[in-house]
Amino acid sequence: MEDKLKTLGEAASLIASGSSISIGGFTSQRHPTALLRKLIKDGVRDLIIYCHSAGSDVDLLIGAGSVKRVEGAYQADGVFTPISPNWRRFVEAGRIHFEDYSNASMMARFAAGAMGLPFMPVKSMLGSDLMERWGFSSEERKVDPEAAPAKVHKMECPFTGQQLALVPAIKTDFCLLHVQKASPQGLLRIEGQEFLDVQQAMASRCVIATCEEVVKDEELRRNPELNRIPHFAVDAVVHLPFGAHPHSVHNAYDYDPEHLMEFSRASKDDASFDRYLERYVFGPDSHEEYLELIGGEARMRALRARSGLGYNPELARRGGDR
Amino acid sequence: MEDKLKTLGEAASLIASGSSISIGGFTSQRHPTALLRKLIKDGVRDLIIYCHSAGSDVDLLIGAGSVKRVEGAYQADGVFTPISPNWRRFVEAGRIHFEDYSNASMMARFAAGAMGLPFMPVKSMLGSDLMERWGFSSEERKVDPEAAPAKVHKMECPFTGQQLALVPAIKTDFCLLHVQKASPQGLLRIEGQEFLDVQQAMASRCVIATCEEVVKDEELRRNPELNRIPHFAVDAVVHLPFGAHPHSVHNAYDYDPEHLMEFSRASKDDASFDRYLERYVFGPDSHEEYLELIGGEARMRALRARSGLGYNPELARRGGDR
Amino acid sequence: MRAASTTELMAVAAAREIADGEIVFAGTGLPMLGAMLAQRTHAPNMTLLFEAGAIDPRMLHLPMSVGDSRTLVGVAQAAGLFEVFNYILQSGRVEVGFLGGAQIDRYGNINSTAVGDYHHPDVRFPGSGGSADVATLSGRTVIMAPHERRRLPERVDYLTSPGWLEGGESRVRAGILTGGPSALVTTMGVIRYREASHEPYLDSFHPGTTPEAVREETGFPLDISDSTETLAPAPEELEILRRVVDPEGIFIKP
Amino acid sequence: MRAASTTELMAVAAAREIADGEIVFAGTGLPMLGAMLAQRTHAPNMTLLFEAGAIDPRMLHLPMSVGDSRTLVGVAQAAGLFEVFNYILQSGRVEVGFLGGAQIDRYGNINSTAVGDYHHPDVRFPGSGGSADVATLSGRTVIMAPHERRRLPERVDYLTSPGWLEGGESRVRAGILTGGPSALVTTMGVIRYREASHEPYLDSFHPGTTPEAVREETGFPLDISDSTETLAPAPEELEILRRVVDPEGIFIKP
Repeated sequence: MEDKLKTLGEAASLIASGSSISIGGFTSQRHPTALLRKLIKDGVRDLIIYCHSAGSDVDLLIGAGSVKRVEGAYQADGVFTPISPNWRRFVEAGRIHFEDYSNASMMARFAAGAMGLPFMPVKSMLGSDLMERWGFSSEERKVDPEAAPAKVHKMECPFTGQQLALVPAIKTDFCLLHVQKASPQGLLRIEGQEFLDVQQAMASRCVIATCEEVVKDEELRRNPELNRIPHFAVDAVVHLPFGAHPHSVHNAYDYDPEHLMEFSRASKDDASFDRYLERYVFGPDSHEEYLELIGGEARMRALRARSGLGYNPELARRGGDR
Repeated sequence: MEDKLKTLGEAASLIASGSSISIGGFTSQRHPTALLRKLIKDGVRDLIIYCHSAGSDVDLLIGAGSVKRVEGAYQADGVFTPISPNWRRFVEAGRIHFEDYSNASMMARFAAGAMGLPFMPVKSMLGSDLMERWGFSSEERKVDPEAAPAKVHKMECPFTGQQLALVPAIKTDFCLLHVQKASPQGLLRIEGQEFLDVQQAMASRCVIATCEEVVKDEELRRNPELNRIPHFAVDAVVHLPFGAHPHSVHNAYDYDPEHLMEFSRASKDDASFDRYLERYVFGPDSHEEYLELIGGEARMRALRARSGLGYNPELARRGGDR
Repeated sequence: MRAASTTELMAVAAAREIADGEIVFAGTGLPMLGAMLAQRTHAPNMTLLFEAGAIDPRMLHLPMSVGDSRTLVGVAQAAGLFEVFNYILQSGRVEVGFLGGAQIDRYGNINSTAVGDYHHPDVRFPGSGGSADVATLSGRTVIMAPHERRRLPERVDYLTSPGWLEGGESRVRAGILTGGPSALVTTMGVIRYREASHEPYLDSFHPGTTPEAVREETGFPLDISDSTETLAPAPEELEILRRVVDPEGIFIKP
Repeated sequence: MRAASTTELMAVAAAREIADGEIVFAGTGLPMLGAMLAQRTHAPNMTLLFEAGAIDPRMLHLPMSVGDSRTLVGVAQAAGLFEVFNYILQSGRVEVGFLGGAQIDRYGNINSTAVGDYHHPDVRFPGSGGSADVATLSGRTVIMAPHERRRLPERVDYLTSPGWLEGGESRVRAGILTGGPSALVTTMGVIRYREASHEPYLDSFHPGTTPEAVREETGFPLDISDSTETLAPAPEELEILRRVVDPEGIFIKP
């Protein structure tokens, strides 16, 4: 079987400006953040992003001016940043296009894409402005080949008469994941919550996975109940320990409260966010240099998960108060 | 948390004649066969069965005269019985009601029930007589509260214009499973293929699981990625080693070719199948007596799976030729 | 023992909305405090769910968000959004859902999206997340919010998560066949909704305020005639909240 | 070395329908022999799928059915019907699907349901199983069947699994946007279908028969003008089939 191991640079170079992408993980967890930094550094722009509960993964791309449009449900880093600051700033200033769904309806859209269906029915959205207020008009949709022809259709069930919302499938050019374990052939194992990674991957034409650990294919195949995404759905694997920093990876390391708060503070305006990008994205020449910059071995040790818990119970988490 | 451990008799007594049920497993694998024998012995009749690829689980119930109706996709025990013999005999003689779907459309019907949706769209069934020929007419459906109001609806996708089949959700009174491990509280672990057990369970109002092994809840919770059905969806757990015999249980034991061929031969007419029932269903006073009858320790040893393979590579499988 | 802070009062009030044995869907923040407290007091058999994939955890440390690894301690299943939303929430198994929001209106409709025009908002919030789904599909919902007049308007600017919509039968008419808000727990009191009309009324006001003060800070008409003072947290509840649920002071400031 | 039996010939012909690297959906019986042979000869990088949940096994022993534990040896994922049908088959990832059937008609439509009236059949078969799904959703299908006139009628009694329907564009008109039968491998030869008309023609006849004899045993018009003799199995292919794929003689009688 084909070896799909790539360097970070090789993997990032697959993604052209204007691509549609989805990003694995959930708020502050298990995002392929090192890969996103590389995309920004490489000047990738005009990304169309499909997400559910995003955090400072998408917010980093927004702040870097790499995003044209977001279709999603949520932008926040939990207690660290209850509203993703670049998201808020860019939407309020009219600097990106956006369309709002709920998490369950975005889940259904990705699931439809993964399942080869043009839509999924959901009971959510009824009675809500999610149904009534569209991010893009029917006219805008007509000239945008990437947009679904309608945000949602209301339907009466032909069996029961009950009302349902039909939401259009998502099929992205790329799905970018960070997982605990991958084989060189692309078989992926996820520990802890899957979030929506499986459906996002199966709804994408090209899947790129960064991972904490590269494990032999035969080794992963010894526990096939634990594997989540088949090798033939994955196009590139990048070995990138701590590749999700400042986000957490279950069983590997915790989120970095200091860095997340620094990110949040830096996002107050373009000038200060440019300084953040200069320091953390454009400054380091490699992922290894980035890890040195954020505190190297000592910081990584401080974040490392305790075995049997999956996170670090000793972590100083009240970064917001410092 | 509530202890849901029950005896086989207590669990079987929950199920009244006329109930709708689905049965876990696939052709000759992981059926709760001991529980089915108990239902027959207890005189449960007029069952409405929803299945996908059933084998001699459903065929046992059919041969015993316990089944009123089957909605499903397939009735065979693989190479042992390429057509389930009682199924064939009863259908040809007009002795049961039936309606045909494909496996994927039955999967979609169970998934819809599990997901709280009234239907699921599928791309299967188009152009096929599965779409055109109904087991029960619209008139029969009107007077049968258990039947969906239509077998299928054809639909044009409001987003893409493509044609789809909408299949009605299934919600059963009971789902009967056999799994490798269960906690007394009802948390279930499945090893090997899940088949459709998860969706069948979540599409049921009452789930009864027989299991090879009862494991402490805390123990199962140590590997939460491997658990498949949550405790709150399960109503009764029965500790019943070899409870799937003559069917296989991955990592526990293989199918029993001799018994499956005996079943097949016995199914040629009512009289010979009555003798089979007399011997294996009505004869033994308990599951333990049944196990003695089929050969006791020696037979169980011969079927036992080899660790690391999940089945017995030494099994004499050409039962059909003997 | 130090008297209860408003945050603590709200967490205790939230916990009391949970009956033992119930299946509970909780979002980030105060609902987690309430759920963890309930699990450690009167509701040891409740089942907690987080949309990111944790099913029935026995948490040792307060999570910073619903996706936090801390939600996986002792969990029955580590699953994902697909399983939680489909097989548990949409299938109707969730008995009570806890929600927050930037604006809550007269009929318990929630705005977590934007204040001002949707396309060019004055303030943009994170968006629904699972809020619209939980509000639509739970057996009942409990909403938690700071009590400020501008946050409790007659009508939300953007209706993210359906409450009783325009009151009366309007929720059912919109096709939502179950659920609806049962309580709005604020920094000043607990608001509930009349049976058929779904008009809000003040059920209790927190110690230190008055029914009139609550009505004054509310942007919609509020019937205060049936209100009594909120039952103060018991010392054990406060003790568990401070020492066990949030000893790190993530939400509860010492 | 003993000459190839008809079963062996068919298994080898099936194997040759698989190109290296393809994703292959196989049902119980001969297709498994063909797939296991292909994996051990010219297609080591093929991916095999079974609807019961086994994704990409490296089987050591021939399974008795697609649900057999033997399909789990060395497997990439042990999943279920939901994952295989939705995420792999319906999403369009399967390149070739192998099917059997009781009747196969002129346009490669399959009947696995009933001969005679649907409600009161003369002979009842097991039903579709995944056949209708694989026939509808694979990139192409290979059908395997005994060659008997009554089994190859002009039109199937019950159309379980769509082939080219009534030929021409009828499959696309029925809403099936991809796939269709590419070959019908029988005990007498290999039938294929013309490009636009989808009319059947004899591509090859097995050693020991003639094109005319094949046409004689076929219940629909069969163009035999382009036929050549089926390439005999190579000794290595037979060796692997007998010694490695089916040494127990489950399908291949010694």
